[in-house]
Amino acid sequence: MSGQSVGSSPPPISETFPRPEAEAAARTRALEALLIEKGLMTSDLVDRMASLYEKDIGPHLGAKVVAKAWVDPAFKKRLLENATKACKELGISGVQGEDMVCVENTPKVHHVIVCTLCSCYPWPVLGLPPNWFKYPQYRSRMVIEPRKLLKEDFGLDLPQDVEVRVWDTSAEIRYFVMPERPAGTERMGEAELAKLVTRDGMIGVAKV
Amino acid sequence: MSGQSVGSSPPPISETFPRPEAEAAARTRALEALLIEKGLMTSDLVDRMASLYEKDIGPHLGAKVVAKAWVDPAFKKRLLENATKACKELGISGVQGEDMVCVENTPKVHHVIVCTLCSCYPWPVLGLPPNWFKYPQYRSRMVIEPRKLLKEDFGLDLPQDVEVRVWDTSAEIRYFVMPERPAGTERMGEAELAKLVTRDGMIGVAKV
Amino acid sequence: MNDAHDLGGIHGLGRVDVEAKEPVFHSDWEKAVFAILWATFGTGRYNLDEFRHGIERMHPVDYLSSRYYEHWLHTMGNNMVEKGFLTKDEWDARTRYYLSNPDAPVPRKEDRPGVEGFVKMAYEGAPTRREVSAKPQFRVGDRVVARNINPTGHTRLARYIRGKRGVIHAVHDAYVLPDTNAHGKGENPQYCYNVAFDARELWGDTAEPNEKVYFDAWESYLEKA
Amino acid sequence: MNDAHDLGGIHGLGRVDVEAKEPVFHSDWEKAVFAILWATFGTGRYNLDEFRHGIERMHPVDYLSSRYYEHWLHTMGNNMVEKGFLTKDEWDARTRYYLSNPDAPVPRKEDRPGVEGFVKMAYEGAPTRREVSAKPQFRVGDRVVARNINPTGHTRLARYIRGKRGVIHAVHDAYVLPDTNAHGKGENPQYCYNVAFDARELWGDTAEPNEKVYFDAWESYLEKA
Repeated sequence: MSGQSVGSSPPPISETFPRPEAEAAARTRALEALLIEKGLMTSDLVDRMASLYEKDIGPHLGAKVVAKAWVDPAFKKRLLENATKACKELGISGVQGEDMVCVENTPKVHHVIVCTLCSCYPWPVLGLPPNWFKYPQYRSRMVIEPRKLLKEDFGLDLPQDVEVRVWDTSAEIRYFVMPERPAGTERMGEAELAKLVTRDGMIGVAKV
Repeated sequence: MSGQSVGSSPPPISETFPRPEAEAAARTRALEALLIEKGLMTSDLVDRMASLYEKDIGPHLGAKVVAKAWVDPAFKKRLLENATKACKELGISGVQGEDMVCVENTPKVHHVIVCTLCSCYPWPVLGLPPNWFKYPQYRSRMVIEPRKLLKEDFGLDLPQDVEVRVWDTSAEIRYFVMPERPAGTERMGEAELAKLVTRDGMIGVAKV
Repeated sequence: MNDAHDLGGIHGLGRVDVEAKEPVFHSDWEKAVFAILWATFGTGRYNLDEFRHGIERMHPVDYLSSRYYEHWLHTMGNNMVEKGFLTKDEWDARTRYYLSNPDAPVPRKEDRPGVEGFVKMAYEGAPTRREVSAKPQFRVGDRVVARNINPTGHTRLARYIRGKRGVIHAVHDAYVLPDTNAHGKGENPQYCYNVAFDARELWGDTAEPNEKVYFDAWESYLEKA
Repeated sequence: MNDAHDLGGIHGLGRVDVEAKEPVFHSDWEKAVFAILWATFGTGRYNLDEFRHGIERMHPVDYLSSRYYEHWLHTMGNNMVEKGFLTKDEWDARTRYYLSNPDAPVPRKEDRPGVEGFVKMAYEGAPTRREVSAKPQFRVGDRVVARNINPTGHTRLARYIRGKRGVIHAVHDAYVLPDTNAHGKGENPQYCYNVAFDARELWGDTAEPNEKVYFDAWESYLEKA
């Protein structure tokens, strides 16, 4: 990690309250160095764990699950009954998804997930959450004005007769949304369908 | 105001989040200059109003009221019934004290005032509030752990059998505390007694 | 609005820091801020509730980290901008000018009689008490519950009081209603009540023993319990 | 604790800012922070609730203005200090060193099998689910009210839920209780319940129509309504 680029990670309120990123980088390197010296960590962990969540574990896994549920009614039933077990059938499991629940959008019910207290998120099916999911704006507003937030900030205007169900992930169960299968996809296969399923669709801030 | 000293006003969390005071000073001068140029303000207002609350209107007025109540039972009765009227008898009245209530400490009841929503304070009897009264630490804790706060931060350890009554000044009525008259002051006159009555005693964070 | 200004019951903000021999004003800019209040609020350019709401609209980080008179400066300037007396650009540009030229003078204008008018006001008060023809709906001793309201605009019903049960301790006069007055929706004066809340009602088992909180609430904040 | 991390229903924080094509990690230091989680939390140096509570103890200004992985960095470092694996002075001194010497290398040590052990953990999970002998106290359809608790320590009972009435939607397994586990007071596993709250119960007249919030609550957070 010598001569590393500091990169650029936008803080939640960058303009008015700039926090120097170099400070965060230095504190991180200091902690890393001390842990390595004390035999509490090894250097190769950094790239390996990053790569795991950059390449192997991400929303493409959730998309696979959803696509299978769209084409396989028996799997869909198992998924809605016990998402953890059903995902394991596809080899999908892990940390921050030890107990998962999948909730199904319908023409009359729209689900959306949030973690008002921190940043809980179903890693095995969605990977690591984007900053906006973890930042105060989303977390504060989703439980008190979900319709307004979805409309203004995500362009998703839900009719009043659609019930909105917000899942605040306050304990150790992790939720994800099965979006409605789009019209006109009747002839698509599982793999093709999976390409339609977005991370935002499985959070519930977008339709697919 | 040219060549003015910027002074030094401690922000609520000075160490970790320093906010440059020069910026506040420049924004103030900018606003003042624009208002003067637009005919919305005159320069001589600054020193006159500051002097009014530095010299003329301050806790010495509340002390006068309390001392009189200690020696004059009829006045005390009028004060507890209608503090605004009673204070007017002594020529004490004004902004942020249009309607005042005086609450009396006894051996069994201790009163203390706070404004959790902003900084409401009875200006005509206490003058302008100190920073700590207006800062988040006091405002957050006084309604949820008054005994702990009074003990730890003000050194006032109230016995459990003393009832604590916290007045959160949420509307337009302004409260102040009549402290208990200290023992051994039976022979003192009003003027001498007034010298014993402190601002903190009339807020309720100290005995006198 | 539910935000950082509504501090009752918040943890983790640290110890009270009492400044030894604190002066009434720490510096010239604090005096100037105080004077601007009289020149602007004192002449009715905006009202008390617009003033308070302007502070509440500060970002929590800004609100919790800035000096007290920075709050006033923020709301006074922004209210004067919103009322059309100056523009944000004017204010920003002049700020940059004074930052670059800290010794540049502020223009001087005098008006001794005008200034004494404000002194008179300081002693006479500027009440928001109003006469109303209606009778108060609650009486001393009535059991009430504070409504659970969560407006995005201004209110003086603190979060820690909402949904809590108390007893009417005193019936005050009627006062301008902040919730409408802050938003150009009229004064709508209502009776205010002092309500006594037991600390255990407010904080559950976490409450310290033998404590009450007395909170002033407008009539529409309350319902019969 | 009642503080800034408890964001449900807070106003005034602004619009959601979606970063276009956001990478999983923005920079090397974010990757390093992520790895440190596995090396420290993943080896049981501190537990999940100590991790979360460490973030909650950040000052609200710090919490609300810092980058996400700064939260992790803060709690991981402080937990390791509190558990005695390093000192605050060591950490601060080394930080100053890297600030002055941004190109200085971090020492290297490799342990491929050890690293693969963490990968295995990533796929296998680290459950806080526990077997308990007791039966769940509530059943689907039961009406409950969330208790009004205000601990200065860690809890997962959000403020906006306290005192509100809901209906048990699902009975989960038992899980380690955060309120004690964050403070070295044991795991005390309890059943968790998913509770459905009508938005009008949570927000009064301010609520949007036709909405429910589903909230997972440990058994001791709830009472029969």
